[in-house]
Amino acid sequence: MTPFLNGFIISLLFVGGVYVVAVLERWSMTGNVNWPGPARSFYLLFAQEEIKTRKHDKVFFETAPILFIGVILLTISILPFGRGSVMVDLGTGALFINAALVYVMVSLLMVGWAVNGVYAMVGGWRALAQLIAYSMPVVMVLTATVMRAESMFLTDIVESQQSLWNILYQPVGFMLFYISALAITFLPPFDLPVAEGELAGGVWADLTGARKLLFRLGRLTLVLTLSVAVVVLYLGGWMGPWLPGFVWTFLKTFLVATSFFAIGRYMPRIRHDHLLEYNWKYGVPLALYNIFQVGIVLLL
Amino acid sequence: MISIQLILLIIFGLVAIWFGWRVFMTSSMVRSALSLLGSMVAIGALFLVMEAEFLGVLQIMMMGTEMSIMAVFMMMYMMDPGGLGNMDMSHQKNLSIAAGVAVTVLITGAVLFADWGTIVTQVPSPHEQNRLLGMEILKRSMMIFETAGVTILTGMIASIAVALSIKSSREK
Amino acid sequence: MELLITALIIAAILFGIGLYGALSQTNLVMIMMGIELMLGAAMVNLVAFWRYLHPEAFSIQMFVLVAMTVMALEGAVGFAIATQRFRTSGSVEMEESAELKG
Amino acid sequence: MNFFRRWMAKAASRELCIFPVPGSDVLRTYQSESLSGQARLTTNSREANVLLVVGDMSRAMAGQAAIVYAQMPRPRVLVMAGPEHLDPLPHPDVHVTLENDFLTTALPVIREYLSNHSWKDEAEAWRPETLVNKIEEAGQQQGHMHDHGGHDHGHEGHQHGGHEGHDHSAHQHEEHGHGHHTEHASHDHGHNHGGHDHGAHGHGGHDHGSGFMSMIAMTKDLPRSADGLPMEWSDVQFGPFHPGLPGGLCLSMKLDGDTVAEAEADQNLTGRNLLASIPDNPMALPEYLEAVNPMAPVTYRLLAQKALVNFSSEAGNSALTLPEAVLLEKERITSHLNWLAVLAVVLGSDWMRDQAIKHYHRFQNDTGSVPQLSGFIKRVKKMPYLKLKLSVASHGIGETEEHNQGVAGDTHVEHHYEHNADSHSDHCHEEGDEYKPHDHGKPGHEGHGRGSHGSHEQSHEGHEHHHEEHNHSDHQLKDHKQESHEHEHADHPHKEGDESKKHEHHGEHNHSHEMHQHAGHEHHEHVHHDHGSGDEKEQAIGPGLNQLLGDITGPVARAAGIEKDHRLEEAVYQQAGWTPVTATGNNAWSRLMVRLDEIEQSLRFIEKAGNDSGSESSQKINIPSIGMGNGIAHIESPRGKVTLKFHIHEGKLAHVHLASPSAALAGLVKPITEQQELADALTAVTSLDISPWEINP
Repeated sequence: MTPFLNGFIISLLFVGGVYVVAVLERWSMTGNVNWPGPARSFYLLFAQEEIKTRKHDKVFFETAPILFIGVILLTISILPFGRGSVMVDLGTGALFINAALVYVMVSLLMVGWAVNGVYAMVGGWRALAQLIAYSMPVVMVLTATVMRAESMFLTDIVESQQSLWNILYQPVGFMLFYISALAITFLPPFDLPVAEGELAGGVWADLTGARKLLFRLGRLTLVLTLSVAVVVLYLGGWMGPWLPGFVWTFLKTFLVATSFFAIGRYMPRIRHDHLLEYNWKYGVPLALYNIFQVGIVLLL
Repeated sequence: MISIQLILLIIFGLVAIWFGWRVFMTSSMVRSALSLLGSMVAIGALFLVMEAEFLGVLQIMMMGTEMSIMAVFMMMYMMDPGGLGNMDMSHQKNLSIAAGVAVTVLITGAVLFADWGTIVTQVPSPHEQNRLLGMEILKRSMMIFETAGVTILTGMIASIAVALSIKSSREK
Repeated sequence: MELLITALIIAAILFGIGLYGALSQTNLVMIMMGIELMLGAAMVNLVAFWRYLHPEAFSIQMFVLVAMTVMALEGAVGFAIATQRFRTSGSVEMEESAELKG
Repeated sequence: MNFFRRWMAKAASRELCIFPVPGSDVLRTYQSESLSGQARLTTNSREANVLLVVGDMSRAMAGQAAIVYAQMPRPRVLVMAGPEHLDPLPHPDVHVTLENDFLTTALPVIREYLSNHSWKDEAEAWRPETLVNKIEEAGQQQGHMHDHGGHDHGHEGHQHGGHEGHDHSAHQHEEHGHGHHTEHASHDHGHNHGGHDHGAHGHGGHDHGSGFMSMIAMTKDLPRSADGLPMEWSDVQFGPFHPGLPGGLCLSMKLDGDTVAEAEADQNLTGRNLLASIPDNPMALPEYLEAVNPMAPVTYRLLAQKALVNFSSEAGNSALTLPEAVLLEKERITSHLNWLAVLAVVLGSDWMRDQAIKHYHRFQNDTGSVPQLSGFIKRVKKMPYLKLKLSVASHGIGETEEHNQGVAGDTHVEHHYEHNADSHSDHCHEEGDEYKPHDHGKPGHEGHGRGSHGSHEQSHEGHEHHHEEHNHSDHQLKDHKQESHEHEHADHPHKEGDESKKHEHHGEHNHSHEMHQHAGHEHHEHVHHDHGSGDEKEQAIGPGLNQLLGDITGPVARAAGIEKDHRLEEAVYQQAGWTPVTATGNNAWSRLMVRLDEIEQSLRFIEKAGNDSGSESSQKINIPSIGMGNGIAHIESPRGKVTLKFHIHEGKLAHVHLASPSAALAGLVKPITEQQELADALTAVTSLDISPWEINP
């Protein structure tokens, strides 16, 4: 297949994937899978009136959604979906994932601050604490995968999993990356910044119309992107018998995304002090141990 | 001759300077913290333009976290973080302007009149750079990196010791 | 040659702005931002030298990493001092910390 | 309307997002099955396009609902079920009579209205005038920046002002002329650190330099938080329609960052003056009391019937018959399930919420399946991380290790409403925000609710440590540690001057009744009420907090290990060999466990009673038309022990006096949420299961 056709199919699949994630999110909230639901709420958000709160910070109010969506689209460009099909094969691909995710936090902070409301404010600080905390294990665990592949190219990382997938090679790393991915996308067990029950929507409490739509869409793409990252780094990317590469990638991504939302549905929200305590006291040391363990296994 | 690299360099340089200038011009403190973040990202982009890819990505990543924390501290310790009262928070203005301008002129003078020798056009590929940088760190300047690590440790312990209110914990 | 010169001039201007900020602001946190800007300018210089003069000498890149750690450390210790000042005297304004002169 | 807008209207109208006022738990009592599919209940007024007002409510609550309505983005629909018109709210677009399952009839009407009316050009922005003057007030105090909170609503106080020429196709209109944003909100800039604009302080030490403002002067009067940093606290109102709290309950908190420095439940938002308009004919009392607490109607009806039977038969305390006990237990199950749904929202577990709602509806219309419910309860108990998450709100009433059973156990504590119910009505805010103090000389104090709800606390003589919340301007209550109990509580200069009889406080509270001087309740001119002017009190036994627990009845007390359950004194339960469920954890988790075990216990009780349930023997009740008499009755409602006392004067109801557990529970809010993280504080308050309707009916 010509690279163009390949690329076109992948982008179609990606957009479809985002819609599937939207349906999954609605399932985790309401318990029943209704396919037209997300589309309808998409119109509703479009039809809504734009509301600006009092004394909002004009600069941040406008830039935050665009920064949020832009950063996530950047992350997609470096993820390899198939053997040859990656938009930008960045020399420091692994590091770039985390570099982009930090700006998810910055945009949440911006929107939390710009809206000039206490709920959004508290949501913003929670997002800051949570995303700083959980991007530390992500960086360390990424170095472990880079160590195995001896290169930062994501394509090399996938190639290095030819013999044994990273999920079996470094299970501790996989578990940490999985939990951190949940925390970075603030999905239900970690949805402190946008807590429905406590902060009535937290950081997004005050957004309406197109801005809210951008954030909603951005978060769905973020969930899909991180699922693809989990697949690429730990579940052997496009490797699989019979089917072409990118079909495997999307299949595994679908499984990972469903597990994200399943955890969210059946667990209560984590407490703020536990959130930070588990990360700083157990997450980061475990990540360091993981690097140590992978080093030893490599040298054996 | 005008190469793309020069154009990009100038663009990102101007962006960095404009954000840097706004840091001290805005009355809203959080906006100044995040415009410092903007200038740091522009500096990261400068690194990327100059093909130091690892450093560029690292700079962009690190500065994101650091400047957000700075924004938190700005809010805690500034009198009016929202900048709605537009107070003027500076003093001895003209002295500092004079110092800034003098230093800039001095450096540009040195830059223009120094003889830099031949400019190298070829640079190893990013992959190669990472490997060489790794080798460099683990071979020749292992010592420097160790001390950097230890200084970070002492810095952490020192800042915690300073920040905690030991006195009040004894009272309770 | 122009590439190196433009990069160095940009760094010089950034350094000048940083110096202005560090000297003109009354608040400790703002002064720290000035210093961070100056360090950023220094890093641009280093990378420019590495790229255009000695691309094979990676000790420059390593030095940039050390400069980054200095930046982070300076921020951390500066905030610790600011917290302590704020707790004892309720203000981080430089004007009001005359008693620290000692 | 052009084609695109009509198509957009159709699409939007299929997706109904309903924001229920005063709360989803009240709405559930009027539903027979959960509305899955046709419409969604949202927790955030920004997402909603339907504002559903359920049942009658006080003027203050309607004011809050008006703020929420103004906050909803257009296109929106205002639906009222029950009342024709509530003062600050505009005329409802859709009106429905309030009866069970009114939603099934209302939804198509709402959908039809939304799809072709709400997009008309004349759908103009609407702003309640209470908010308009708040803007002016905030406007001219431009310098005065710090938060004068108090009246924002469930969600932060933001209003949508004129929206700029947003080009979304739906409706292009420049309403109320001015293009720029006239947003109006109660908050200044919401940030809560050092938000003081120096204008607010005026007296800042301008010692050096004109423009320079010394920071020391600004931060010297700020309250020091736990870590010693003088940070500014922000007043936040977790208002009456907060998704995580019971509908109608309004918490006003002082937030230091996101730890709660001080939290209080507003006591007078839900008052509907019900007890003011008491029916003369005593026989109408049962139906009447059902309206008092929509969350537990059956319990209150049984209570009224028991009181009437007591009054007429004079044969002492008439026990519950078996069918009545079965009805009571069924109500307990549905009430606990309703509470579990609210708790699940604050916990953030959607599965638990959906299951709780499903079982609630099933058991409400008696089609519940016992094995499924006990299976659900088992899974809730085994939910991962739930025990850790709920081990919160314990230290608040934690140190009850030596909660001397003696003191708490025997005293029949009814203290909430010494002053008769009527006086409630006259001082709880007919005048809306402006709380006219009960006119006995207490100088009028401005509109925040402290003044009148302070008097509720006052009447809790038992709670010495409540008193320090009083910030009545008129009498200086020394802020006293719990140990030192002498607080010279300057007696209220009663206008009428008749000194209320002293009655000693909580300890051996033998509730020698205060003397009431009241004209008949018909022309309830001001009724003096004794609100327990404090006097010297003997040393409290043990830390003040277990007094606190002494007044609490119901699951919260049983979760703290105190076996207080009125059902112990009911013959029906003794025959069935029933024993109260208790736990000793005294935190949110043990409260959850007690309530879940109670559900299972009630299920067993109903099953056992199911096979030998006699006929509904209604004892004959005759009301002598001459002479006077008092009727009294107690019943164990799902939230605790409720006491009804009424006085009949020549065949007509003289006054009704109701002591319900929620007032004491509301008193618990402050100690429980002290220095807690925001989310834990909200979980703690929800775990108390306070029914705001009971606080001041």
